[in-house]
Amino acid sequence: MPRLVVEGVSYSRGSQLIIDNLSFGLAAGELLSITGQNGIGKTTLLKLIAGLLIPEQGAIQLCHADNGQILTPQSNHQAWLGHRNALKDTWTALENLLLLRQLRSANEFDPLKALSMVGLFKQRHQPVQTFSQGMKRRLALASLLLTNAPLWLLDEPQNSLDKEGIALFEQMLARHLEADGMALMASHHALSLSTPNCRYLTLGSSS
Amino acid sequence: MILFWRVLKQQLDLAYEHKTAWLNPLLFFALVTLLFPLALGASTSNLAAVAPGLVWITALLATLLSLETLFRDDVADGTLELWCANQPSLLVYAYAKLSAHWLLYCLPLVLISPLLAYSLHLPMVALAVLMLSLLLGSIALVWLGAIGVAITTGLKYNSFLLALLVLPFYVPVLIFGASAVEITTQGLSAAGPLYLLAALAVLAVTLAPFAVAKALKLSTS
Amino acid sequence: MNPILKWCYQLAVPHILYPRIQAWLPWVALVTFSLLALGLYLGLAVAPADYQQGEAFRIIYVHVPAAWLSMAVYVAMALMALSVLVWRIQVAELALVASAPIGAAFTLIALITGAIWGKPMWGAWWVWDARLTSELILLFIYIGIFVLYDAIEDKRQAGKAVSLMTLVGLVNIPIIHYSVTWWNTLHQPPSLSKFDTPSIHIDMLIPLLIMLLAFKLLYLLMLMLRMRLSLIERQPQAAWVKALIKPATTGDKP
Amino acid sequence: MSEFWAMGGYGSYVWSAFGLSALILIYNLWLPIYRHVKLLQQWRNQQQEEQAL
Repeated sequence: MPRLVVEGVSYSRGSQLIIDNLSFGLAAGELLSITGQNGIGKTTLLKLIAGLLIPEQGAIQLCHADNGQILTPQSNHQAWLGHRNALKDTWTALENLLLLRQLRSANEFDPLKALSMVGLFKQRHQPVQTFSQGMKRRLALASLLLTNAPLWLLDEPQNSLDKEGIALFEQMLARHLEADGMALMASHHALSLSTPNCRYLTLGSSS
Repeated sequence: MILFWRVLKQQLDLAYEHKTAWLNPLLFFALVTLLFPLALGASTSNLAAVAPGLVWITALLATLLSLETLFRDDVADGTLELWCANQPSLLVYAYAKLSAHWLLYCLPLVLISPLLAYSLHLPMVALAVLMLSLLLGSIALVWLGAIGVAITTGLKYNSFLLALLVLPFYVPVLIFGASAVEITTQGLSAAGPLYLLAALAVLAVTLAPFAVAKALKLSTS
Repeated sequence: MNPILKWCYQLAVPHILYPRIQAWLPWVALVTFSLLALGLYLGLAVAPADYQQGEAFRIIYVHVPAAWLSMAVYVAMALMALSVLVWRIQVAELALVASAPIGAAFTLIALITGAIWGKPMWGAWWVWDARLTSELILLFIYIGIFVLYDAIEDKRQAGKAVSLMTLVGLVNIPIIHYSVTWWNTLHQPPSLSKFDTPSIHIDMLIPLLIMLLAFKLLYLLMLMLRMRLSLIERQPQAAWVKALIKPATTGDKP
Repeated sequence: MSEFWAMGGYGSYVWSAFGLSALILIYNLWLPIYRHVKLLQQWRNQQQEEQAL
């Protein structure tokens, strides 16, 4: 049962301080939704936790809830979904999915089943360049189904998704949290389902 | 290791999509070689004397030009960010990416170089050594140049900056490569420079990907 | 922690480093210029002329220290680059970027004085001699470093990129130097004498050592001046910088 | 003294070498001092403007 611990993290871009001495924890089964206006540093915070950026001060650790032993390398226990979909346009949906699976600690979930769950089964052999933005986002979300990484780091997961896509995403998220997964999400869409353990962290205010 | 072959296959498939791309360095190489006789006059003695240097400089510039597009597509569609988030595989990605680039862009250069060198009246005896020196040298050029490309991805007008950063490090490769061919034309054995060239290639292949991985992480932040 | 170590750690804190530079500046300047004057006087007026090259050999009193400094500054920059990438010391980043133009200046001096020295010796302003060629390549590496620093907007990221480039350069410089010397022996017409300082008489050596020390202190002086500037330039909103401006009454030192 | 300037016939080389080196070094010493003074003055003027407001 993993637990995320963030202590006293601060990060500045150039001479402008973006994240100032931020500390919080995240237990298994919890969702933390990061809100705040654009450019306040939501993506920067996600990148700090994913290890893409190195904080000036503070520490970020993913460890076991019980004995506190740190899970290394952290990159095997997290799944990053960036602003862009990380898909190769000239490849088909299935080929993209198979490579994305390589990049995270994969589980035995069948890629075709994942595609059908996000409603892309019929287009599995079509090159991604023929997809609409919403379909590309669903394909990127489908890759999250293929990993057993406990920590999900999602940057604007719902953007360019239609109503049905958002419902699909929230189901996926709920199932992940029930399976003792954790998620950190930066987004503007309010979550419709009232997940019991959803906490909000607003950047910009003195949190 | 499977990830290495998978990414290598992926790169080769991707390059297969836009097939003409791998021809560009070859066309550049042939075109520039055409310019030399026009400029230096077609007399055999003139050209033969400088042929080794000319072929090597053209191959070096062709490699440098082909390096620019190394990470551009991955940065654009966000896959690089994914690789950077997964630290151990970033190194594998760097190795695979560079090997694929070398296979696609530099190997054809090496294969076509005897033809162009012959057109510059390079003595026949030196053609084999030319190919060997280009083979080893282009490995060092790609791996060393990749560090400069990784640092300058995402910057504007980075082609000049890339040349400025990387050309000083190309000097040893050029010296050993060109002199290997020149020594053979004088009838001596070119073992010395070729061994040094091979040493440079091995040094570049082992050390450069670490710097490339670090630079990629910096430029995506 | 013993006081010396503590004193050094404080150097990494901007608002302590700035006043410390201000305090030490006049003393370093005094020592540097007096050493420089002594070295020049001994080298130009006192040292005996060289039996072979006559008075022209006195150019070594500026050429050799400059060539030595052009390498020493790069090694110092590599150490700073390590402390930026490994120990993440912010001030080392400023020092690294401040040292690049100084290193380039010393390399330029070495090149110019080498060319001027070559004219009476071989009758040509530029000779593809091994040492001059490696100095020229080193100059391009320095220029590459600060062009790279300007090309990146976010100065924190630029500092890290420049540190990485400096370390990559450090690995390559010995290889470049070896390959250029190897190339020189390959193509050197026998008549060109080896470009080395002639076997040096003790009276000639002392001024050279003094000049070497003076040039090292010059590097320190120039580094302190540039660091002083970039310390406040990079953090205009910092409290200690604001405090610096407020008391306009006391005449502040230049 | 005059033979000191003549430098055994190499005077022009020796003095041009030392002169150019001095030029480069003085420029590198003068530039940061000039900018430092200018920057402090500029900020002080800005501050006076704000206070005068």
